[in-house]
Amino acid sequence: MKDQHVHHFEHTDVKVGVYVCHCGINIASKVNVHEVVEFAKNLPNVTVATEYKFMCSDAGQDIIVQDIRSGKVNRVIVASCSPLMHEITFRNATQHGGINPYFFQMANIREHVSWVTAEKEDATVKAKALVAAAVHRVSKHTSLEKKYFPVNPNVLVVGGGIAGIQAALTIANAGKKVYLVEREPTIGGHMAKFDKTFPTLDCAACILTPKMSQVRSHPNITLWTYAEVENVSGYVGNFTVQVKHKKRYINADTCIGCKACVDACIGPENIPDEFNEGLSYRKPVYMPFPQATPSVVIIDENSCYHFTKGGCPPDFSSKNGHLSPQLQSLLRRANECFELRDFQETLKLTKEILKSSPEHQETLFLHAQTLYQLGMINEATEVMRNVMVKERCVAACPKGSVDLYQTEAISEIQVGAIIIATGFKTFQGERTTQYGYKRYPNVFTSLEIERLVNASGPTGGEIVLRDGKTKPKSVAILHCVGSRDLHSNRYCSRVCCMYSLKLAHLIKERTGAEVYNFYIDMRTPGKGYEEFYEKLCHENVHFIRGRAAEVTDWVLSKAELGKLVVRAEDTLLGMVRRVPVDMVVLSVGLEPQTDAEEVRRKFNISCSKEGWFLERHPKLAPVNTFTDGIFLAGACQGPKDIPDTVAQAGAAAAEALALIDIGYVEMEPNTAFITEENCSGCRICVALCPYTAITTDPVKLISVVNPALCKGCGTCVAACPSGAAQQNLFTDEQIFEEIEGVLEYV
Amino acid sequence: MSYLYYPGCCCSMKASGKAYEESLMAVLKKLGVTLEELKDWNCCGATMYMAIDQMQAFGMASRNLALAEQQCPNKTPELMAPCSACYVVMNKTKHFIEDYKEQVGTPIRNALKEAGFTYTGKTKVRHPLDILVNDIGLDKIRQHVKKPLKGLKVASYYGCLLVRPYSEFDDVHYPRSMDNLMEALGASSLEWPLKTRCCGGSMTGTVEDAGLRLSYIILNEAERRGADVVVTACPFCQTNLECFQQRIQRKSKGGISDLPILFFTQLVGYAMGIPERELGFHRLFVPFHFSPKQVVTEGVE
Amino acid sequence: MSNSQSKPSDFTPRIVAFFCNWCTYTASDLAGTARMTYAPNARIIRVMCSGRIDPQFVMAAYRNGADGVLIGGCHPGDCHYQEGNYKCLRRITLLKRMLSQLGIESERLRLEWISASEGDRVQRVVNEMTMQIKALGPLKLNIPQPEHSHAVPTQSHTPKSKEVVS
Amino acid sequence: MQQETPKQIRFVGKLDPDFVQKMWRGWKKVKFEEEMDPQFAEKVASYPGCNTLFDCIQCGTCSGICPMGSFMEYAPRKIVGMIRAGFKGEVLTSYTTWLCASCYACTVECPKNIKITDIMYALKQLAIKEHMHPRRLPIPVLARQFFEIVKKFGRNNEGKVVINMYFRTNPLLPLRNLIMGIKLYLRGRIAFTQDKIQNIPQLTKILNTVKM
Amino acid sequence: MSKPKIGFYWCASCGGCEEAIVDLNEAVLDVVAAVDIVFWPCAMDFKKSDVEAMADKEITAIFINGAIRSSEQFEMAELLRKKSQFVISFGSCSHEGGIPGLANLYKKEDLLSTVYSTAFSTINPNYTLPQTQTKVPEGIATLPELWETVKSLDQVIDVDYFLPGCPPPVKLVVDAVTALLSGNLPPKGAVLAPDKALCDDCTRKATKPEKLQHKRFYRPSEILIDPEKCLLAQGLLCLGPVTRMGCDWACINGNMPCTGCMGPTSRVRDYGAKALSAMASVIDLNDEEEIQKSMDSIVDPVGTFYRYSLATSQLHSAIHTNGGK
Repeated sequence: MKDQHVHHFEHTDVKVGVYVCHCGINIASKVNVHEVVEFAKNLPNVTVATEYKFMCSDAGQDIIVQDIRSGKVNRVIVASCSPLMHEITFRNATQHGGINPYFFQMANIREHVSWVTAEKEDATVKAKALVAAAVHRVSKHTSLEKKYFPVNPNVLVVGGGIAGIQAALTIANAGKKVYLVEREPTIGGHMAKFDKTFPTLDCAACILTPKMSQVRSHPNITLWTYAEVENVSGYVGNFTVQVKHKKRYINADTCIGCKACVDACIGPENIPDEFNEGLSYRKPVYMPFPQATPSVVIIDENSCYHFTKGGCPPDFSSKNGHLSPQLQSLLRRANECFELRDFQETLKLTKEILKSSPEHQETLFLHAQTLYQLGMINEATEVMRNVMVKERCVAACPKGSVDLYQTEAISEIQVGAIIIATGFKTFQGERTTQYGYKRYPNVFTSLEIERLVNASGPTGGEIVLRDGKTKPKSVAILHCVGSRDLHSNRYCSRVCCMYSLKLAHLIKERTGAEVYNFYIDMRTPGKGYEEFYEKLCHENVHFIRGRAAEVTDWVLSKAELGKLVVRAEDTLLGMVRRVPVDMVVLSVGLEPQTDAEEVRRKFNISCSKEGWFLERHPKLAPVNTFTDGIFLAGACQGPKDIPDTVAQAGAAAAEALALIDIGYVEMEPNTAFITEENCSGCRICVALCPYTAITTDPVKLISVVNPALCKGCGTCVAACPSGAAQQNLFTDEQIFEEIEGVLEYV
Repeated sequence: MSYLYYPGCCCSMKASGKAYEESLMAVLKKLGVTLEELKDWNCCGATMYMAIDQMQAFGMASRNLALAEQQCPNKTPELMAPCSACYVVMNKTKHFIEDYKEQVGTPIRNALKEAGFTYTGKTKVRHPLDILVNDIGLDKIRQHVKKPLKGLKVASYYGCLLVRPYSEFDDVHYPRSMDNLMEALGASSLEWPLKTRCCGGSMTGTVEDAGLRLSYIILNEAERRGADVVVTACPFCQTNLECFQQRIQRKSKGGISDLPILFFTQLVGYAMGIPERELGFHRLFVPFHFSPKQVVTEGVE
Repeated sequence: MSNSQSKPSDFTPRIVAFFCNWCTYTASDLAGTARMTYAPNARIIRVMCSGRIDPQFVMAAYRNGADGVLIGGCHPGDCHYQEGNYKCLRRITLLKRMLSQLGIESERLRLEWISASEGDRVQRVVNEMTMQIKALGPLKLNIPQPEHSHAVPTQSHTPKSKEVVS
Repeated sequence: MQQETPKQIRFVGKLDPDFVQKMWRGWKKVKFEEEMDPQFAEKVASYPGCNTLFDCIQCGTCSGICPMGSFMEYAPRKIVGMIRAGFKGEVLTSYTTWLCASCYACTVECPKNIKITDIMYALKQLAIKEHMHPRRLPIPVLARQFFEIVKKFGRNNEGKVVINMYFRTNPLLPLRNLIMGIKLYLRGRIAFTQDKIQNIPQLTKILNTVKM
Repeated sequence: MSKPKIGFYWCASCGGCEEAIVDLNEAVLDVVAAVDIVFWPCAMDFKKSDVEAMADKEITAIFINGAIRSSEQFEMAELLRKKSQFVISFGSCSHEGGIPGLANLYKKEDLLSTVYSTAFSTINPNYTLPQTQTKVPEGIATLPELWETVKSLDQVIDVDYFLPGCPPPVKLVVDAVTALLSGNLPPKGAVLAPDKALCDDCTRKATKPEKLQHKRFYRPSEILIDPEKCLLAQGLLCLGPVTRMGCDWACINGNMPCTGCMGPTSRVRDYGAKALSAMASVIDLNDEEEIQKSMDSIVDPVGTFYRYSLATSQLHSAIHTNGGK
């Protein structure tokens, strides 16, 4: 550099200590640690270079502390694992020794070297390069101070399944304010659909519904159902979240759940009931299930006549005594014509009726509909104005809670931590075409069976075939549908073996049918799980170790006529078996929610390849994400059973509490700064900052970074044309040194 | 629309699938598709060659792919292979050259280079069913139907190789394309689960009982479900299911009765009103008669 | 120059990889945790965001003997800092154009979006890039050697070759 | 006690003279590790597409779906398991591989995407290479006939291949199939004249180059 | 005490720097009065032998302009170094390689073949090329050898100070000479210009918008340039933000964007890469295709960003061995 301050690399006052970790044999088996140490000794400014089995242990850290205290070193390099793992540990040790913690740099020779390199020689060379880079860099480190920011004490929990419920209650019981946002009309999630839970066979409703009502009544919980998180901004301790309240068409605050509107509704009654997996039907206005929380109905705009046809149609079944028989028959004919899509005729008839009885509302309505169908929108609207028919639900509601003109609303809240508990979805059975789901009526998914065995389900707990009456005499349960299969999902869904056993037990108990379990491996690793499996063996349930090859209905013998035949190899017997059954249950696996990707982006967290939200560390930080202040609970992170989900929800709640309870967050001091005398005020940086942390000083006409807003991405530094902007911990100097160091020697 | 035509040994004018070729030509001509025969094509190697020397088998098949490129230098050659075995073998070769570059790709490319070819891998291998359903389209076929096959119950039999494992135009477990085609002709297509089950074709000549057993299962099920005719897309399946019917009847002690086995192109041609002789109906062992009596008179519904 | 290995057969390319802290650096940690073996040629330098990567760094890497530069950032739309990866993309797009004028093959500068879960992608990209650069051979710069005896300014600081060290 | 034991054996032996012998042979059912070929699995896996065989979890889907499974002495799942265990002799001499009809059902069904059909091809090739294939089975003979004709002429001739095979396996069979042949001939569906391609040297060149 | 001796020398450059000295106008008289000019081949008759005859360090300060591309220039630079107390690199070419440095994009052979053969104005049917040695009737004539690449002065000899600019602005020259005469010298290696970018006191600074964002850039010929408004804000590729101040906005006042002759600030290592980074940061697009299209508006990136500094860039010259351009 041809300038006034030509820098000298060899600082006389810099004394670097290099500590190379063996990490047991994790590093030492691939990297010749001794060679690296010898190499480091010859690097500029290095005064100490040594090795140790476990640098992260107390004894290892103590070496650093002692060397600093004795004045041998004043810059510290630890060559060990990833900084994402132990940077904080060693910074603390450095500080403990008595120097600024940021006089420390880490060389990642485990994750980036020993674990990924085939040859020892190559690994050693790469480790040397990384150590040299750190040595070069550390001499440019400066003393920095940590930043502290206050934390908003409120917590947002996204998702109201058992995970979200548990997390919300834990935090609320600790006296903190919780917002629980659920996108369905009720909380409860998948668990609310189950009848019994394995292996104890507790009634799911009995253990879940009390928790649901606790959530509803807890003074510290604000429950928003049928609402979705729209946008998240801010950072740990200070998130701003916008929640969208979807159009429920019911005022949830005043609805008392009396269901008078449901009784009054004359809308189509054949809408498949989502809660019952389409095994029963509901009306456009409905309560998802009797114990729904909040106990508030919802109007489905896709089927309600108000939205599909502009209003409730005339009800000819009710008393129309004030009409003359002639008018009544005219009205009936007009309606028939309308149903037959003969709009011209309808129009003619309604005009005729209107001539004799101009105030008649049903006719006016029919008239309007016809006009609408004919595309005469303006005329239809005009006529509709004259229709005074109140929608029946509106009329029936004693509280006036029905609001068919409800609009979407947005609430904005401030929270310090967010727990994501968005759960899973089950695998769609029709994706494994060989099992004929949706082709053969009597192939069911396990979730459908859960509803069938549920006492409050569509059949009152009767297990019947799709015809709604026949009890199956034989049932096959196919495991691993949509799991352990490269055509769908590679992973094991963890819960299917156990719930299949539970269903086998329940089916056997309720119907006495022969039950065949087709499994690849029986996975029952949980408290009391293996015992449950043993119990089933005693119950005379058939276990066939073999993945079902296909479900088919071609016959080879009389006994197979009219049955579904499951073909599989019984691998323990080494024979192919054809098992004719009345009912096939697909034990479908668990999958990430369809919109997991969208949610991930909203919260700026990561997904695994399969789409499960990624935890910060699989073992040591299982509920943390890579974004500070956002935690994971339950099956959104991976398939989980109820005990694990509840445990994890507790863990997430504890993490969130730990964050908000201390009241402040520590921030890396890696913010950008602009040196006043170097800045020319060109303003190229201003527009780049995503956090509006850079502004122009109105007097000096130069750019200024607000360190409280800066998150430390460094994009302004990369852009700054005159090198006036720099980033703490990542100055140009430091990175140039790192580049030189990483290439200079090996 | 024009395609390169790869007849294959079974479909060529001299072999068992002659009727397939005749009907295919007639139908495509009617639909305005032009074909150009692949010059000096050689046997694809079929399933047999693989058993002796896989690399040579890939070599054989790849020569055809390279010939196609040579013949169509300026566009993507679309090579129509009517026989399922040819179709799968050539597609497999294409995939193996790409998927196993070191083991297969490089030696094959070298060999082709030695023989004076430049192989880029752009040749597409197509099956007539794929072409009829996806390129020409059912709408156009519907327009050409002169004699709707109303009331005819057709069991569409795809055979094992057609939709497995390298073709991409239909579901491997439960294909629908041929069924849709049959419905476009006015026939009613039978829902049955054996659409892609092996007919035992390659076994019948050698381990006869095993082969016949597999054919029996298919014929029996089609008959049980009331099929009037089975249509197939592979010369091997057709020969197997048809020519050995008498023997199967004997073996199964009358378990099945005569069931006509047609190539799907024959039935397409028939519905289009092409004369039976041009469609090779005279070559059938089990004659096919479609009596209009079977037609449910309209208006009852 | 350290990349003076003349025989292509003995040539081991050196790649400087700038990985963003949140996605690609984490992904390469994941590759490690999953023990995915890959070419040892990429030396990783951590930055907080791909938006921090100054084209000067790329030039400095070449200058100091790198045969290739790999930049890893979050997928578009995934940036921890909202749009840092796009800013990187803009700079690298223009830089690539300039490098091609300067006779540097496009394979020597690679920008990849690798999310935290894509350890296998780190493996694939590094292997691929190593192979490509091996095929290209070393990057031979034409840096003027100091022809006077006075102190060498850092700017034209020349890396020592392997032999000097060992 | 010591006196009684030989007595018992003698007693059993009296009942069934072969029984003791059978018991001795029964030992054959126990497999000793030294009889295995530890390299066998690697050898099979070295064929293109076959290295997936190590992904097998023995779920049995392949055997379950295999239409020929009931005719095989070892169903596909067992074959894969035996390859991995190193049962070279048993695998290569078995009929199973030759009974594979190449219908690819197992390949498309396998949840681990193992190309079982290709493994079968690899086994056939290995068996021929090691001269271990079952001798009198017509399938390898047919394959060999087909191979020779196609190699020589570039195209196949169904009639010729079949007739050649019959003569090499069961010379009486052609008589049985004569009527069928005549019927086919009458309908123009069989030919005995050999069709061949023009550029045979080119084909030979390709085949010889790949062989190397 | 005798007057300090100073000299001027001219290597690969256009001569504009010599003009700059004349541009000192009246000040030149003060200079001449204060010093003895002992060497100035452009203006007065001095020979190499005159310099050779001097004692080492006899010259107080030598101002060398122009880049170094031939053996002769190098020889003279070395000689002058030996005979001078201070060597001052004068002007862009000497400082950073300057415009001649752009020749580093091409191979020497290509340059020669363009100049001596393919250029449309060249008539050279025998393709005669300059040789270092040529037989003539009188014996052997020698010419200096042309080097493979253009180098800056400090790449061949030790330089004490740099006076940037194309040519160096009068004010900076006067300041430098004053400093020399007064002995009030900055540390060795300094660039004798303020270490801040040109925008700092740009006459148009007040018209800068809060955020600078563009979808593309414009060349001066493409738009009607507002003579008052910040040029970068108008979408012109003004390199003022990247370039040292001190030029008194010669180009800006001429309503033309800055091209960067004053070189980078001390904190920037590679002018072109930094300028590129800054300018690419102004582009506000996310779609890859749109970005590509937008970058088309920068026609010649090397010529734009490395106009004066290719020779001192990190890469020094284009790479031909690897099959580049």
